[in-house]
Amino acid sequence: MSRTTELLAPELTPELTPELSPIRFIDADGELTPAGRQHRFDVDLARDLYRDMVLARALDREAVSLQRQGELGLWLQCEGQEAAQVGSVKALADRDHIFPSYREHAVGLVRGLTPGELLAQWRGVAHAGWDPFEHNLHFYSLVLGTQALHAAGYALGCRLEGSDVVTVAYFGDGAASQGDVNEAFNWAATMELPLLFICQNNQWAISTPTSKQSGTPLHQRAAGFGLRSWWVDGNDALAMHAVTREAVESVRAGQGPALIEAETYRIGGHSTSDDPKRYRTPDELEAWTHRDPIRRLRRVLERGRVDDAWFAETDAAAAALAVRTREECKALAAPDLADLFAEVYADPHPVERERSEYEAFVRLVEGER
Amino acid sequence: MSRTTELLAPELTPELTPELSPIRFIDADGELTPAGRQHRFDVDLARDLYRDMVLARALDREAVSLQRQGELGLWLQCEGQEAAQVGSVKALADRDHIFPSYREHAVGLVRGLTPGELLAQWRGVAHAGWDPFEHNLHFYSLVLGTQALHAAGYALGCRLEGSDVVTVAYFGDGAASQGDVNEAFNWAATMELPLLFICQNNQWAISTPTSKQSGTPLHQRAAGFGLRSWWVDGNDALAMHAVTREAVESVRAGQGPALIEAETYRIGGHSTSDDPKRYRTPDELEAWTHRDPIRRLRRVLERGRVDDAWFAETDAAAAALAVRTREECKALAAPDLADLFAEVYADPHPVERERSEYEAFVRLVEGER
Amino acid sequence: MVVATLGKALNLAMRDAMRADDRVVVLGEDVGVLGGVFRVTDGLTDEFGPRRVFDTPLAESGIVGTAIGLALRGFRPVCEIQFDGFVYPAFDQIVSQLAKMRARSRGRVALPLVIRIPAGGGIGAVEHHSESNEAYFAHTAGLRVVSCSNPPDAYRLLRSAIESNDPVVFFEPKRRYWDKGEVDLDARPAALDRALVLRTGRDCTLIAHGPSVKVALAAAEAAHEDGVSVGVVDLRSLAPLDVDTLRRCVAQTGRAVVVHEASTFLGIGAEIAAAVTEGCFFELKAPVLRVGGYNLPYPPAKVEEEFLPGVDRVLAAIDHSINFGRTPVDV
Amino acid sequence: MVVATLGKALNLAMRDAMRADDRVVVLGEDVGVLGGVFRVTDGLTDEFGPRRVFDTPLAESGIVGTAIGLALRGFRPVCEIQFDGFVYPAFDQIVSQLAKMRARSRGRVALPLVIRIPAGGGIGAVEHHSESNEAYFAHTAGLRVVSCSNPPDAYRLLRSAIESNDPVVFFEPKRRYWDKGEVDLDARPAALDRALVLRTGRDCTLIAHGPSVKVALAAAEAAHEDGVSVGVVDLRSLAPLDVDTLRRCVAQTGRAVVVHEASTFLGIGAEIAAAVTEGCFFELKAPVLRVGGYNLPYPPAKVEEEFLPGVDRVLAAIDHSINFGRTPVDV
Ligand SMILES: Cc1ncc(C[n+]2csc(CCOP(=O)(O)OP(=O)(O)O)c2C)c(N)n1
Ligand SMILES: Cc1ncc(C[n+]2csc(CCOP(=O)(O)OP(=O)(O)O)c2C)c(N)n1
Ligand SMILES: [Mg+2]
Ligand SMILES: [Mg+2]
Repeated sequence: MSRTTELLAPELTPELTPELSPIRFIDADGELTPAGRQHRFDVDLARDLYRDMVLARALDREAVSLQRQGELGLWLQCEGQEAAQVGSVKALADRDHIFPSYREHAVGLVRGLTPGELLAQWRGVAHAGWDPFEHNLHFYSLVLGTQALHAAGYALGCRLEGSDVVTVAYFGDGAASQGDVNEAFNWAATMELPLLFICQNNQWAISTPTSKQSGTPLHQRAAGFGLRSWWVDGNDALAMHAVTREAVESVRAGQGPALIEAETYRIGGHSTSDDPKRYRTPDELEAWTHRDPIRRLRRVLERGRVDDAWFAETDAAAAALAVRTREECKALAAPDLADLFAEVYADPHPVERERSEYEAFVRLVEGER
Repeated sequence: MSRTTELLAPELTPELTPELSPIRFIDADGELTPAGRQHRFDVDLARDLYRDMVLARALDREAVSLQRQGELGLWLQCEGQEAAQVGSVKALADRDHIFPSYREHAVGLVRGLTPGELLAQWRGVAHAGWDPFEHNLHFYSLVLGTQALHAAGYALGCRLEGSDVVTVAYFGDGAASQGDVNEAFNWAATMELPLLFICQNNQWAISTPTSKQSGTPLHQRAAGFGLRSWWVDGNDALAMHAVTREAVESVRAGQGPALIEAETYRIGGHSTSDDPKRYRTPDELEAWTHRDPIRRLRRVLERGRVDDAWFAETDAAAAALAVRTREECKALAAPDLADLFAEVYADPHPVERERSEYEAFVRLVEGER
Repeated sequence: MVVATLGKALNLAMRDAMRADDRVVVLGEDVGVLGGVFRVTDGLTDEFGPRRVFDTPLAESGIVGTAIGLALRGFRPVCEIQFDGFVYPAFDQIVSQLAKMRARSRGRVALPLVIRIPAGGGIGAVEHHSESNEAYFAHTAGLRVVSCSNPPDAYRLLRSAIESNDPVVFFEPKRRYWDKGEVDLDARPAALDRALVLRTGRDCTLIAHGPSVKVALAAAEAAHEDGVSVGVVDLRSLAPLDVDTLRRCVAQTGRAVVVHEASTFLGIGAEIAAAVTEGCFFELKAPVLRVGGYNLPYPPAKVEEEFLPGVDRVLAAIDHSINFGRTPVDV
Repeated sequence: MVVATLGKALNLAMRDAMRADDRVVVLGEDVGVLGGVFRVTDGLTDEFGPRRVFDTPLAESGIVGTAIGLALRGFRPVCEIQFDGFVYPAFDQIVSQLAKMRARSRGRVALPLVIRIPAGGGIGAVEHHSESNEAYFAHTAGLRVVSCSNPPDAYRLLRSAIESNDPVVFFEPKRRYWDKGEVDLDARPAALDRALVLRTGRDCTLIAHGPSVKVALAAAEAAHEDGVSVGVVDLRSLAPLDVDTLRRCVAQTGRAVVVHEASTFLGIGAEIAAAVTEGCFFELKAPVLRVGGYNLPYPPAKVEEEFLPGVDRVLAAIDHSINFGRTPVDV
């Protein structure tokens, strides 16, 4: 074959982005990179991003301790991913409609969810804590990847209406392996939907590392589908915000669907039931802790002469949110099963008769007691 | 944003293979292209390819007339795709295990299936006409794309055994939209499976053109997943064979999974129940008829001084195959439903009791007659 | 009043629903220019254009998943699944998302979405094209499951399904697509949870749906000629079941035979037998019997007639029911 | 004899099966180093290495689809689905491919493949983590469906499932994973189609499987204290059903109550009621009653105890059965 090897070399080989590194505005020591300096630095924006990240972390940590104390059944921490979430959601217009996965607590907070709304399903009092239309934020989808197709359909609906709303779907590096997510990539590209995919590649899907999850970085795969793709340092709030702004406005302008792969890290376990020590090394954790998105942005702000008073005030707000989180959590009461019978169908349905059977049974048992 | 546009331009945009055209050895007039000349021309191979294509077409056309005469319930024609099928399968080793879709009649013929085996399921006497292990050829998969994952698992099994068998999965441009196919791409790339995907892009999925099916050519998407990808003129048997040989041997050599996208065309309807006039133009059909794979290779052979006697002999063999096809078709008898009860489970199962119920009922009814 | 085939009646139902409400959109594989492989969406593209009737990429999970997104945006999507055997890739979206979304939202979110499925056997098709998989959906809380058996009912039921604010899995008896009947385009919408008594009888009640209704009616007629009076109920709604009507009918005859093409093991007949027996325990003179497909994967076309419940098997079951406990007839 | 939890018993069954046959491989999400989210595959990687125990990409259709390919190559794959609610993406591969392959090949091809599913509720989990979806699989011809309820049986049934040459969907009662029991590692494999009579009774027969068996036993004990003699049958095999054993037991008591966590509408209890009634029509003193999840999507954890069939509801049903036709008790 040798004679023909050159001639018949594959058109395409996986090496699409050889040595590129993700877009980064803030380096590990909190210095602005050349790219960061080139991009207009907006201290007010930086402050807002910082504040929301600090608030998100406070809520997240309080939720963990609430779980430890038995007030929540489960909690999936977003610690470490605050820049990827806050940086992206703050670059969207309020009318842009978001389909999150299940770890986007910072996104929810920025979109105005109360701590109680965010905690309800983890306390086991509801399956979904908020009204998806009130904040243009759909519920969490726990079945991985399913929301990517809902987002495609929603985006299609917006286009049919001629609306300029951009639909945004968040998902993880693991979910990206699901057929649904790949079908959504294809529908978006084929139908040129006003849809922005944001993948938080936090390096792990429970105990499965990205090396066992995909053969190429997701932004490369997405480009193959026909999505304009960005690769960003997801622990850099300024870069996340700038790239998301760029991407979402280009989608709105009709340049077609896009994807952002944000390199980040899940600092905690997969959930409060997970023990990450079983599958990852202290060194790895250590290395990523150095890239903490909050510390990095704080350095920038300090250099930007934001004074201690402001930081103190921000920390106070965070402490207050933690208190509020605890209060609202404890106030979340279980529903009455009897009420659920009427909430399955919109039109009349005989299952509502089961409600009376259930209530009769409850009376029977209570009668015996 | 303008200042930052350049800076924040997406890393990756879909234009991966700007103006490339598929690998082609024979041009429309049957002249060898530069690439074709550069590649050693093997007249014996060319003759074999030609012969098998002619045989396949004879069987295919006979099957259509058998269907028109009510001898088959349905037939899915492969006319026009003979080069993509014969050219690829003849480049494989006999031990390489194939998972076809449902239109790979030429592949089956080359692998030694009898016309009767090929026709059985279309006559409605069986769901699968042959023993998949006898010819290293799995049955047809009618649920689109499912076989891609079976192929991934089979390839994984071969790798676990340390065998040098390459697994090959055929599928179409429409099936490529199924989640299963994309999951298979990802598994193959991630696990570096000895797996070769061959997509016959015949431009249509029933009435749906590739423009409504995918946002980019499949070989570009596949590269994004991490598959080494080739793009070939699927109506050019010599190019199909050379590229497949190159691809399968590189997979065997451990260079990782690969994909070949073969540009071809379905000359007939999707099936004998389809009326393609409802969705495609005569001009399009006309244009593709000009690229007929058999005519193109015949020109090359004629220039290669293959004499009329040989062509006559080949046509005679084809005519004989047609006759045999008709005979074997008519000889295909329906099974006895009673026998099927014992074929669902390997271990004893009460469904076998239903067999006696069924037989009792048959006796009852016959008794009444 | 127009005379139309069942397939045409469904086509008219979509046409009229789209005229009545411009949030209704039709999507699926080959539903556009081709009009669907059974031509049930024929002409809709001409009248409503490619923005309201569109061909999708070849992916059923994608079809239902995006339809859910369209419904969340306020549309009323009608999805076509090309054949019964191809709905399974969408099963996760149907069971985990479509069925549960309203309950998940505690009633805040409605998903008015119809999934049309040409189902059942009898047309000599290859594998995966003759499945009767209604039980999977009927067992799923949150869905409504409808099965139509004749042209006028097909029109009314599909109109109602599209008007419903609940997700509806709508089964179409593909081998009856060509049956003709008088369709009243002005008939008021049919209730989605009511069975229809097509024939009253004294000795036994046949309960069937979709393609099997015709078989049941033929069996009842044949029994009548042998002096046995048999009633026939067309279920129409498989979830919920119209248990009241079923119990009322069976209480009168004391005997019931359920007929459907699906395998009997955990087929809809199992629920009917259990529910009817609970309600008519003292009235029943024999157990509720089931005539359905055997518990095998659907067989090759050449033997499907033996596999499917036909008039003879139904008659044998009626016989068995009437003689139950007396002569040991084995069916 | 070792004392082990149900989870550990399953772990030992896989270990011993892998020792006995090196074609057995284990695959799934996080089954390797982590040992599965319930640790049921804990330690298998250490003993058998990453070539026989491997983590897969996050795709259930991929897990089952590739396992089918592995089985075609001669392996005996044991797949873990992480939670009941995540099996649906694999439904097409299970129903259209896994279940039908052998019949499709007219018996030429066997697919010895086990799909393990931690199922059922009661652990306070979030949505999709408490489903009882056995009926979908039991209705599917070509599959065997097994449900284990206690440690020794879990060991024997999983060994048998792995040894079977048929595809087996194997349900594990996740809330019983931590129940302890004496496990006999030398016990001969259990038959995959036999129910087990755990307790005999004169007045009523309770029929349950998986997590509900413990509930049934507790109810039987409570009834016993009230002077009512209640038997308990553990189904173990949901498809096929051991109808002979069920009919034999019910014929003796004349009364039966089926208990399972799945919604009753078309749940396994429907088939049991229909089949048992057909076989025990004259012996039955009351209709077969069903106690199960209500016909709702599984509710939030805080109310799951009210949703799940508990001892009180089972006792009320026994009562209802015994007084059937007399006092109108409503359950
Ligand atoms: C369809 C499906 N399969 C399996 C699971 C169980 N599961 C929950 S989270 C998770 C890992 C997800 O990883 P990734 O997508 O990277 O998101 P991350 O948790 O890292 O944010 C798995 C396997 C699920 N929720 N849905
Ligand atoms: C999962 C699934 N959905 C739908 C179908 C119905 N169907 C049969 S062939 C076909 C088109 C397939 O097109 P393609 O994959 O390009 O193969 P081709 O027919 O062109 O060879 C469709 C939609 C199917 N067989 N399987
Ligand atoms: Mg992750
Ligand atoms: Mg095609």
